[in-house]
Amino acid sequence: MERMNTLGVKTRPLIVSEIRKDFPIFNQHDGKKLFFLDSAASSQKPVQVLQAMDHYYSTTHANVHRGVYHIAEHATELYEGARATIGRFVGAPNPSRETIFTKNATESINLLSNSLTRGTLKKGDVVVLTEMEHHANLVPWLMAKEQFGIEIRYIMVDENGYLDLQNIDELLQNAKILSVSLTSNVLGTINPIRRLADLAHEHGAIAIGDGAQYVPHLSTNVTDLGLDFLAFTGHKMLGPTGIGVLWGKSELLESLPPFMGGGDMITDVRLDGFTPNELPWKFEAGTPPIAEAIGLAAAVDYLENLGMDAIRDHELELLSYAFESLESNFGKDLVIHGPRNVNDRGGVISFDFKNIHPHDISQVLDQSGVCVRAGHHCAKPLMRHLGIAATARASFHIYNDRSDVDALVDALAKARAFFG
Amino acid sequence: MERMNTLGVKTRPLIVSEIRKDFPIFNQHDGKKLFFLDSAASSQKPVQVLQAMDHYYSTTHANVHRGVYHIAEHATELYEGARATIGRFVGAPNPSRETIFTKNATESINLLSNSLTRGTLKKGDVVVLTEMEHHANLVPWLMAKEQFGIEIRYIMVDENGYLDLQNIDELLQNAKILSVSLTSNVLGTINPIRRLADLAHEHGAIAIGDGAQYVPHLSTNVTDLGLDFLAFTGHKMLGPTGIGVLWGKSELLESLPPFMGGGDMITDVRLDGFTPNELPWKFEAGTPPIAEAIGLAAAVDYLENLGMDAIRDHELELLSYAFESLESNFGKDLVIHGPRNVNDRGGVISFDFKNIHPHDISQVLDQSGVCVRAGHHCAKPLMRHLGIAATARASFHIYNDRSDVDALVDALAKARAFFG
Amino acid sequence: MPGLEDLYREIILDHYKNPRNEGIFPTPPALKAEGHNPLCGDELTVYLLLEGDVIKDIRITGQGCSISRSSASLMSVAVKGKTLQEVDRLLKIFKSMMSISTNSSGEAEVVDPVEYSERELGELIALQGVVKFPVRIKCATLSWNTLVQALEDRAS
Amino acid sequence: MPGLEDLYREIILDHYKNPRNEGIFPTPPALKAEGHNPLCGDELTVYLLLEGDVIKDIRITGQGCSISRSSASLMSVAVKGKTLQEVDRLLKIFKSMMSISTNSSGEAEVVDPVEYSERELGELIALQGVVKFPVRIKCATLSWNTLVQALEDRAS
Ligand SMILES: Cc1ncc(COP(=O)(O)O)c(C=O)c1O
Ligand SMILES: Cc1ncc(COP(=O)(O)O)c(C=O)c1O
Repeated sequence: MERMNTLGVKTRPLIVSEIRKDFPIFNQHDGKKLFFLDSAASSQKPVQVLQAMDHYYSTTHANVHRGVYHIAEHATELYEGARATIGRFVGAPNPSRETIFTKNATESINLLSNSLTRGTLKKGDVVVLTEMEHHANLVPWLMAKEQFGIEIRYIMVDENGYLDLQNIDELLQNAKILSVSLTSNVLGTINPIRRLADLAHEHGAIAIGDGAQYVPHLSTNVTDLGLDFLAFTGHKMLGPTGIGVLWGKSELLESLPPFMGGGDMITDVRLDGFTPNELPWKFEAGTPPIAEAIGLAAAVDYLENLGMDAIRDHELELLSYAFESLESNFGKDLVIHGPRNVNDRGGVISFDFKNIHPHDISQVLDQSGVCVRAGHHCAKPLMRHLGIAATARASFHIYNDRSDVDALVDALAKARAFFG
Repeated sequence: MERMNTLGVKTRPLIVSEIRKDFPIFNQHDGKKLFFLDSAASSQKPVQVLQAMDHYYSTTHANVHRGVYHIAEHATELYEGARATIGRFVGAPNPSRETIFTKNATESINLLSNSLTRGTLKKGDVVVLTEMEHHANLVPWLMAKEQFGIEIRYIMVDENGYLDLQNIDELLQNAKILSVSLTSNVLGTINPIRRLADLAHEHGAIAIGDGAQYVPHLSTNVTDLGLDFLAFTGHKMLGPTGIGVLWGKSELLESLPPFMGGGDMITDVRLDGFTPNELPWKFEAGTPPIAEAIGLAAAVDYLENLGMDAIRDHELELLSYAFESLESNFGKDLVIHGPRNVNDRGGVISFDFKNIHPHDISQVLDQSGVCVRAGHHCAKPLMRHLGIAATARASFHIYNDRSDVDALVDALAKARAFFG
Repeated sequence: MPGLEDLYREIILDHYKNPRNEGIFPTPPALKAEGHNPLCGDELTVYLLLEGDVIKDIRITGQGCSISRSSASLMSVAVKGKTLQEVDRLLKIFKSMMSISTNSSGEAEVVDPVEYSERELGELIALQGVVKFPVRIKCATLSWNTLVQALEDRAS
Repeated sequence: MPGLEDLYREIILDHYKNPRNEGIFPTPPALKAEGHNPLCGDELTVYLLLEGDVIKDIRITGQGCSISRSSASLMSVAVKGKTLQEVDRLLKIFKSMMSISTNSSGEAEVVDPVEYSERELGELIALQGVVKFPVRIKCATLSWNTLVQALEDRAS
């Protein structure tokens, strides 16, 4: 069975009941169903990913890059093969050189803020961010500001949860860097990244994308998006913890000084200095997350096998269903933050519910096996903008279907009865 | 059966045949025995470690620290519990506050070089290292030198592979930091860390230990060692890749500025600045290596169950056997680097063999299933000191026994016949 | 898994819906301290009117979940009119009740176990069930920590 | 798993034990370039004496494993007396022979496959087996890359 997605591309619909069989966490035999609606914080892992790592550890583990013996050689091939797979997944023109493994998206952005500031920026140079950024795309720049005196400007968020681009040309005046999330982890807003990147380039600025919430859910091509750098993280895209990715244009990566120093990132070390290695190793100091890279490549295979367009279609369908269902059940008692048009959103729904504190919502929902996140979602400036301290947030991935939304609605009804 | 170790402590000898059953890589059914003598590069993993991670992913995975629902709460408990276990393993007085998870030992040292230089050091301040350091404990300081103009001095290595401490007081004059490996990954030398740390303190300097090759093999107590900071890495101590550790004294950690910025390491973020979090989270930006911490805690349990003193006894016994066996078989054809006294060594044997290039040695050995490392072992300055470009290196862990040494000797004899 | 009724006792819901001693006092004469829970964004401000070593009156404002709000309200009732010594004893008892081997953040907040009778705790005992929900302990202790801070600021 | 004899052909061992064209030339008139393999520490220096566009003579010094030393020796024999065009053709053929889909470092060194006859390769064909040991490819290509560097330095 095929259907057309919004782009007119045929996709095979996800069969969630089959998908859930691949995820051990949904097959625990304690008799309680798990309604996991917190994939924006971290996704669950299919058995294929766990097996890829176990198989690696059980047959081939050795440190990479320096061994002549066959398991070390094979480990290196698997690690570098994972790099190529993951680079290709985001459309990297030169996946083997431009894909850098870090420990999470946060390190990817710190690498950039550190290397770019030391390598390119001077006191007073301007970095443009947005009010809806995750702390991962705020604090590294605030630290660079403290240390080097750069100036930070913010694109504000309008009342519908979109970026307010009225004064964008003014903001980009003399900017050296624009760094923006592709999808907001709170509002769900999918930002017009191509347009922003083009504008940045017109002003001579570098365009950085925080793809932590985008890459796991939508087909990604760094060239089409017009980006110079893209950061994302393994654990939100069915991969293991302990691994993140930075993709960057070769010319730019080549021009930057290294971030951390140590083994593998050098070609020579003397008592008085060192010579950095070639790309991508220049940015990978010490023993890398080998098993994690292999696990993430297995996750990418899993996602590609389902098809990123099919995944997007599935999430759009769920989003629409959730919007309708929440509205018809709770009307004005429940306020969803962010764009009304689901096509402008990732699979993330942050909401306020009847003055019930998000902690209490989450607690009551947990009693019904419904997992939602409650808090500031590492976006305190955005929270201030919204005038609240916290929200509850439900988010989807491939293993969710309407039954999760129904469970959410039922549990919310219980919470209302309890605190009402 | 018990025996006395050098300290007069009774230890239970390791039963290697039983231990090997726990390591899937030694139980592959391709009919070839694996003689893995490269644990100094990275150790193999017991099934207990793999199962701890799989069990976590299969039952409890969720992002830590922010979730109210029960699996997130349980994930947080497991993660923080792992921290306490690992901190206690190295004798941290306050394991829950002083144990910081990084991605590897290299990041741990970069964290220090970065935060200490920004926080404490000024141009011209002196950092004392040694000529035998791994690049992980050289390049971060060389980078700090480039950026901040600190001065680096080196303790030299004498002809027997020991640190030359004759001019140590001179070297420590005005020093702010001393950073030294506890065990050399090339020479095997176990350095007199307590004495060095005391001397550093007398001169008002901070004492940092690189325990990457020590913690996996010897009972470690940071207080007894007199250290202010200790860096080590998971994958060399039966743990997974993707995790490293930094232990530090609370007062010092508190006085340092954070290294990377992002989620979890803050208590507040505003558009114009941020407030760092308390210890240990202040130094953990973004989603941490959750499963990896849990895996490393399982590895620590495994090691403690065998007993670190028993492990040390086992390695000493193997070292002695290897020294004798290599000598009696190859005489002057084979030159072992580092101390002659096995009591001063970790389970690492670097050697030159009859002018046969280490690459060729490793290649021929691989044909017999014997895995040794060949190269500069990320210690180029030491290699220059030794006047060679590379060595072959055999190293031990708990799953090795005399049969590994015998296989090494047999394979070396073959190499000699081949290239002789 | 412990049930909701362990956490949300009737007294708690009552104090949540009808918080006692809500409001502010001008400073001076009142002592004031702000507390916040960085993980969830909860914020509380505590105002104290001292007379000698007696807490003559107390006001609390802020935003937070049912546990942090009701705990603040319960605390305000419990400490009003008490001497600082009595408050100190209550604090120790409360912390002792809230202490578990590892709390959710794994903090080894060393709390000396204190012997106490239920009578001493009064209505505060309604918060006992929070211990079964480690993440929420910080919610319950926020107001007490803020109170301590207000008193400490005065001391210095 | 490929066997040792795939790698260590007799010709290779011969060139390893008796390297041809070992030594140095004064510079100038000789061109000179240093190459090294950072992963294993191998170092080579290549000296070239050109006459017009012919490599009149060549010397090589350095340290390295049997593969890198014998490859250098084999190269020196192969290029001596050849025109730069002929050398360029040999280089392309050699690189093509050494190319595999991913080498051990995963570098996507894009090498255009070249059609060639075994006759063109001559003794160099002894290095064919190296392809089965991806880690060693860098050893075999080090001398060729250093040669290219020497010629490029001249061009600039
Ligand atoms: C002495 C020493 N220090 C530091 C390291 C770095 O460890 P990692 O690569 O895990 O960061 C190593 C291992 O390679 C080592 O042997
Ligand atoms: C938009 C966004 N950016 C960055 C991050 C940071 O990812 P990580 O914690 O894996 O570094 C997250 C997730 O927490 C996120 O949602």
